[in-house]
Amino acid sequence: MAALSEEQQMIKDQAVAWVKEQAPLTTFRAMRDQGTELGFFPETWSAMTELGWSGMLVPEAYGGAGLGYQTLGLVLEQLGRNLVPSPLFASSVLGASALMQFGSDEQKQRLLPSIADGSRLMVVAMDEGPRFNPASVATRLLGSPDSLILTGEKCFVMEGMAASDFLVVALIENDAGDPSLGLVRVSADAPGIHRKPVKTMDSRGYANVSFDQVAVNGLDVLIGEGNIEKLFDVAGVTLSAEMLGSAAAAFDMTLEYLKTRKQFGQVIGGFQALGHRAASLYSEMELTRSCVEAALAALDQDRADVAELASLAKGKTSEFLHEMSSQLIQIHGGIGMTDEFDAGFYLKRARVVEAAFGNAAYHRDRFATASGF
Amino acid sequence: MAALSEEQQMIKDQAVAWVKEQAPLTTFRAMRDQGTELGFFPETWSAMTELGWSGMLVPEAYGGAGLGYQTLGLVLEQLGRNLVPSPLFASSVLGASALMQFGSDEQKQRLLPSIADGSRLMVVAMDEGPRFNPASVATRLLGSPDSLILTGEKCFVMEGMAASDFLVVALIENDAGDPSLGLVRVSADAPGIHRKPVKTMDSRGYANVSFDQVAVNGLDVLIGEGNIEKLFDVAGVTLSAEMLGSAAAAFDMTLEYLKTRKQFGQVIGGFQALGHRAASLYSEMELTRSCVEAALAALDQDRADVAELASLAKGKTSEFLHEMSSQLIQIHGGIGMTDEFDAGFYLKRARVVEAAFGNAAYHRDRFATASGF
Amino acid sequence: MSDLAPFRAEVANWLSDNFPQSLKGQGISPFGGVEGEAEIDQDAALWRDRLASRGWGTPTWPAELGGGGLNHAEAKVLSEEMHKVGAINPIPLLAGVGGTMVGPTILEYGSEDQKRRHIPGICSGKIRWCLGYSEPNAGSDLASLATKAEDNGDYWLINGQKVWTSGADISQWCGALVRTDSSVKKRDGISFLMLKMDQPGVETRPIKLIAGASPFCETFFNDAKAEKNDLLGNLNDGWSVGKRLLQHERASQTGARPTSNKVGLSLQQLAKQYVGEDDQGRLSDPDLRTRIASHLMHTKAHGLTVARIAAEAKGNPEVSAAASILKNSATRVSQERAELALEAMGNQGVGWEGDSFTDDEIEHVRGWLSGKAISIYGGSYEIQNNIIAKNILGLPETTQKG
Amino acid sequence: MSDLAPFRAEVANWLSDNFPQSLKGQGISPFGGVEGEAEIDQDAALWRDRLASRGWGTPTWPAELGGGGLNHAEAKVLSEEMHKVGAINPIPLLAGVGGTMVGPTILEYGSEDQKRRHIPGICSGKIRWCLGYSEPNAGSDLASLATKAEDNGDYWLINGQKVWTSGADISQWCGALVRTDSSVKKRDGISFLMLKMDQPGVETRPIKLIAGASPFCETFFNDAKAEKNDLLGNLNDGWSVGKRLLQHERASQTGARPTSNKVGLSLQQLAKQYVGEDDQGRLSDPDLRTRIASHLMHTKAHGLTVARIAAEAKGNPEVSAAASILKNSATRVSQERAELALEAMGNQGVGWEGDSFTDDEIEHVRGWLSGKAISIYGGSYEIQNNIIAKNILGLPETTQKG
Repeated sequence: MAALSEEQQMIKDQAVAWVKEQAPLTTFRAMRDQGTELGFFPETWSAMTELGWSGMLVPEAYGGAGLGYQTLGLVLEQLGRNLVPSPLFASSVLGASALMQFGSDEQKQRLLPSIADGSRLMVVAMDEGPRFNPASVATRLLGSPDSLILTGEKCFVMEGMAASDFLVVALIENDAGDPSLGLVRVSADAPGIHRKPVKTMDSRGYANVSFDQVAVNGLDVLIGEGNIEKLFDVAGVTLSAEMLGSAAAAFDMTLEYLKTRKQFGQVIGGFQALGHRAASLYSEMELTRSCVEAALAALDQDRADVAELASLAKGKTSEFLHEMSSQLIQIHGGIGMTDEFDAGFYLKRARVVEAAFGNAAYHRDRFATASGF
Repeated sequence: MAALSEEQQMIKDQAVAWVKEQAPLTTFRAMRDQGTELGFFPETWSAMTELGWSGMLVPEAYGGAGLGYQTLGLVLEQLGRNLVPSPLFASSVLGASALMQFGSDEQKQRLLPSIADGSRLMVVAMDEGPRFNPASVATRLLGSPDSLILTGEKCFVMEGMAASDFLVVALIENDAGDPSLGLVRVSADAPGIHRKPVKTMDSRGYANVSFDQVAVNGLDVLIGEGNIEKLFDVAGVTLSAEMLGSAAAAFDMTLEYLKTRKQFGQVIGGFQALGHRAASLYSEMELTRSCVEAALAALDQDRADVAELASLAKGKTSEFLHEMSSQLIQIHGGIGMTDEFDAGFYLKRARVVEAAFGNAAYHRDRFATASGF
Repeated sequence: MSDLAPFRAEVANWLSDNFPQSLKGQGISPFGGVEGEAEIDQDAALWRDRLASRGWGTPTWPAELGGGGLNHAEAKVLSEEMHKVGAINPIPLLAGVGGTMVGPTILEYGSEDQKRRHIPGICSGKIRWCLGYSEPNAGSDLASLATKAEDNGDYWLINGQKVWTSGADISQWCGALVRTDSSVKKRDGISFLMLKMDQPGVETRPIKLIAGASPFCETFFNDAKAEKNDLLGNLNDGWSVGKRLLQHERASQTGARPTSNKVGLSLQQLAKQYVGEDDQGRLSDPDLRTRIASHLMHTKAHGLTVARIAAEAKGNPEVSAAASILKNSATRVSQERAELALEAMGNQGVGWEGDSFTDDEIEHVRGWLSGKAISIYGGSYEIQNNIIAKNILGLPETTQKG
Repeated sequence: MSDLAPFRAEVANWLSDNFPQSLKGQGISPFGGVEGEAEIDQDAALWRDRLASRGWGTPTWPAELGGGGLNHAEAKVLSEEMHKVGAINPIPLLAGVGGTMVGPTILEYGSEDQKRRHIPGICSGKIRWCLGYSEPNAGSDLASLATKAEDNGDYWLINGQKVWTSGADISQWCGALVRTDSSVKKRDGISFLMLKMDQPGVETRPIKLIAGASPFCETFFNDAKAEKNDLLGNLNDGWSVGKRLLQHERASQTGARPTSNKVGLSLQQLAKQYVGEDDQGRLSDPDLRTRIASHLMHTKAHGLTVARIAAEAKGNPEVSAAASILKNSATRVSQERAELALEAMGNQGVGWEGDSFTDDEIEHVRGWLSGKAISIYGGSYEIQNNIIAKNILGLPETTQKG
């Protein structure tokens, strides 16, 4: 980023220090070994809310700090470095953004303050199949204004077990009877909602959630004016910031190993084939960083090219983290294959976030369409 | 190839010796510098016909040697090594194959012997646009059986300036009036035919040819039973054999340079990044060779998987020659950029043959379709 | 070529009399394979012993040592007939690296005494071997190994640590590279020793991998002993012996293996299942379709190359310099396939456990993870490229500076 | 930030008075550029002299030496206003490497006398410079150069051969790296000399390249002479001077250049023209579409990175270690684009000359061919990777064994 403001620098320094001291990979490993259903330690989340991160995006008028996506990105990148699990992304980034984008003032007043203080975990439920496909939503809100019923199945809902509220992407009929995509808030413990944990290789918390004739209050229907794609752009860009952090940590581990591991009488980084590979990876990382930073800035500035930059950022980070996590293992050799070493965590996490909100191929297609061909 | 027969070994040895002694790159360079419209030296062609190469494919009953595609491939590979220009491919391979596949016995009797002795240059005219697209043919043969008229425009016809006859791919109406693709033979000097040389970067002979109300004898219409795609499979596979030869020569030049050029006090092949690149290129060459040999064998055996193997061979050689010719320049550095050195000839030739009869992307698509997805 | 029909009939007859129908199509699981299941049910033991009694578990090995004494053509017939009736040869699975690597090397380098003592056990399927090669500080640079064997007059005394000893915890014997002279150049002071695993000085500890449990162990030697007559090849010539053995390994790895026995769908079928197809039957994701096509073309090219190199060797399964090319190519086939399958499966391709995923889906993920080792073990991708550059292309060695 | 509006108005006024309308949109051809056209028509000469009289051809250089004395913000305004009226700055084109590389290096390393003697000529656009760096046996290993300069008391006597001296045949001066001490380590015996090209001891011979005619020459020095006071920097410190100069070169190459000025279509427009589109406006070849998308994403990423690194340097155009990253990335952008355009054009993308091809088509082919040099000159792709590995990542040097 060109130059950080004093406040941004402070937030970044704080995140660097906190992640290093309070959220080392040993914490993640302990969580994984315990096999908690939540996919994070509640203490971690408490600490993060105390640092004010849960309210970073929420406007001051609704109890947050109103700091914007670029500043948030600084924190997400640090969390990505140590693969810190928490509901920050699902609720305080995506849930909050959805409300800010689609909510009425009444809805914001009612819901944002508790998201900002971390007491409410507002989680967006989107996917209905194995691959990200926002054009294909079968979940529907039906009935008359005073008797609305939500029915559908959502899968792979991030932090779905921890959620207190779901924001469900559904087809909602307008007055003319034409369905369009909108969001419906329901309490996670409402009758008719069933959730089941999904055990993924990144050991985070996901759930498959079914909504079986769930009664919905008319006040909880969010229609807003925006295109729902824009919400997924927010998701893609902010997730990219986290992914960049993971990739950067994987690069640093690899570089360190290249400088210390000796074979054939010299450090292996002195073998030109490996040195050049490191140079290529570093160059690709620099290019990827530029895309992520530009996309975060575009979100803050609500620019017209958000969609293009979001696909660029998510596409590039997906590709780079994929390659970097594979090279992390390859260059570490046998030790990289052992569970005792941390490399596998990055590899496993990489494929999960790659698939979320559109993989590299999805975003190449979208970028091409945006470029008119 | 697993094991050459005695005859094959003899033909191969002869080709190796002839190409080395009689068709060095200096001959090609001289031809290029003179700017001959034909794109080859007639003496070269005479020598090749004396060696019997023009009749290799043609069955003995029609004056040829009836040796098959695998044996022919041994010669084509050697010709490819030194980029030897001649009408062998256009007439004795493609023209002859077209007649063998689509011709009636009368047509074979009348035309094959003169193709086999090299006196007739029978050239297939196929392309009508910049990209290979056999599904799109506008050239038509119209009229009644005793008054047939051919009309259309063909571009980029190989050896089009040297041709004595054209075999024109055209839509021909059957008795029911449905058009299907077939071949129409016309003499190159027939009234209504206009040809114009096309000056390409590989300095070979091509022509754009227009057929303006050309009268056609009913005996010269080839319908046959086969699918015309099979003719393009023959073209793709045999061209692949030649391309493999060009790529192998480019590899050998590169390896030689890696072993002799010194920088920083050692031969540059000792730099691991370049050594590994050479290892990858060599491995890819071995894989490509297997595909070419398998496809040639499939042609000889008229196997059911010819289409699949043809796309494999043309796709793989297109990719490999592309990469190999680029690396030929890159590894030679500045000297590779000079016209005085031969590397540029391979680079220029590579892109021309890559585009002919379907590039790598075309054959990936075709291979996928053949594999049912 | 001699007429193989009588032999074929003999094999068919014998199989019909001796192969227990209960094992038909059972795959390798009744034999434990490398997955560690030690029990062998009754029929499996019966089948193992019947096959071993003919020597057909190691069909081309000398009959007087317990092998089948067949030539390659006959061995091929045997394999075809067994395939026909759904019979699997359990001996190589039960013998660990004994059948694929140590045995062939003993047959080449061993004394008559060593052959008599070790080969029959391998042929019987009752003695499993493991290999002591890599060490924590000697991975790709294997010649740096530090595990030491001292000549104590009556026996060799061994001290040191090995890693990646596959199946060490269930093996009876180990073939180990050990340092027998520290005063000379690294490669010139290494010997190949054979030793018993069941002795007080040997301790094994399984290694958990990123894909979960694994057949690999760390193996510790603390005053472990080996007989004086269990040195394979000459003293301090273990580098040649061990390198030759690795060529057998590479040769056995050159065929691209399917990600798993249980995952029978072709990659394109699998992709269609998760991604869908358009009205012309093409995969709905054209970007992925292109990359799968490219992968399948490489796979086909790899298979054709394996066949071509075998044919060029005229059926003689010599290990050749081309093994490094095929190893890297097989690695690419296998790892690419796993990555493409995962990509196609989307969120269903990131499962670890639990009933939100099918067994096949989880098998894919685990196979993808363990497959990351293919480019590391048995000579890494980089080491194979070094070998190609040096041994095939004649370029200068780039690793030998120390 | 100071108010630039008055300066902007001044520039606009001056341009309206001084920029000949006949040159509007003429591109670089009236000025010859590197293509070798020596004639400059009257208006072009007039424009050159008017611009030089304000020093605005080299806007940030000191006014007392013939530059414009502007700060970077003002220079940006000047460039914007010139762009508005379609005016091109001919001075860097006319001065060859004088404006982009030699000049900035003289301003850093030169004595006051050297600045006074050389800078004004560059600012005037009347003195063109070339560079004598590479030699037949010193390409990537530049430090091996053998061209020798001997101190003859009154002058330097130069003997040897250079290659790839761009524009040597039309330049008045040359900046050359020469060996001044053969007894020390290669890099420690090199000096940077400036010498006149128009003298009996200098002979140039143009090099024809694979793309056709070229601006490059072989340059032979046979007892050529240089003034004693034309040594730039210290004796035997030419390696530092020359390296610094190359950083200026790299910095000037980091922006991805279009394949040609004449080829204005975007890659996706061009591809559509040749390949066609489906009913949803997508390129008809989905395989090519995917690769063009990937390329355009890389192109965008490259542009964003150039901007980011500039912003991080706070607008100060320092040459940074990132230059090697950007050089390789720009190379990829440029070479990939050329290859993709050729592929899209099919048979129309293989033309050499004649009216079967449009000028644009032939321009694409020639540009593609000359573009192969981008990864070779100015520090090859491999050398840039060496620099990144060593200078940015701190890995050991891999080339310095000799």
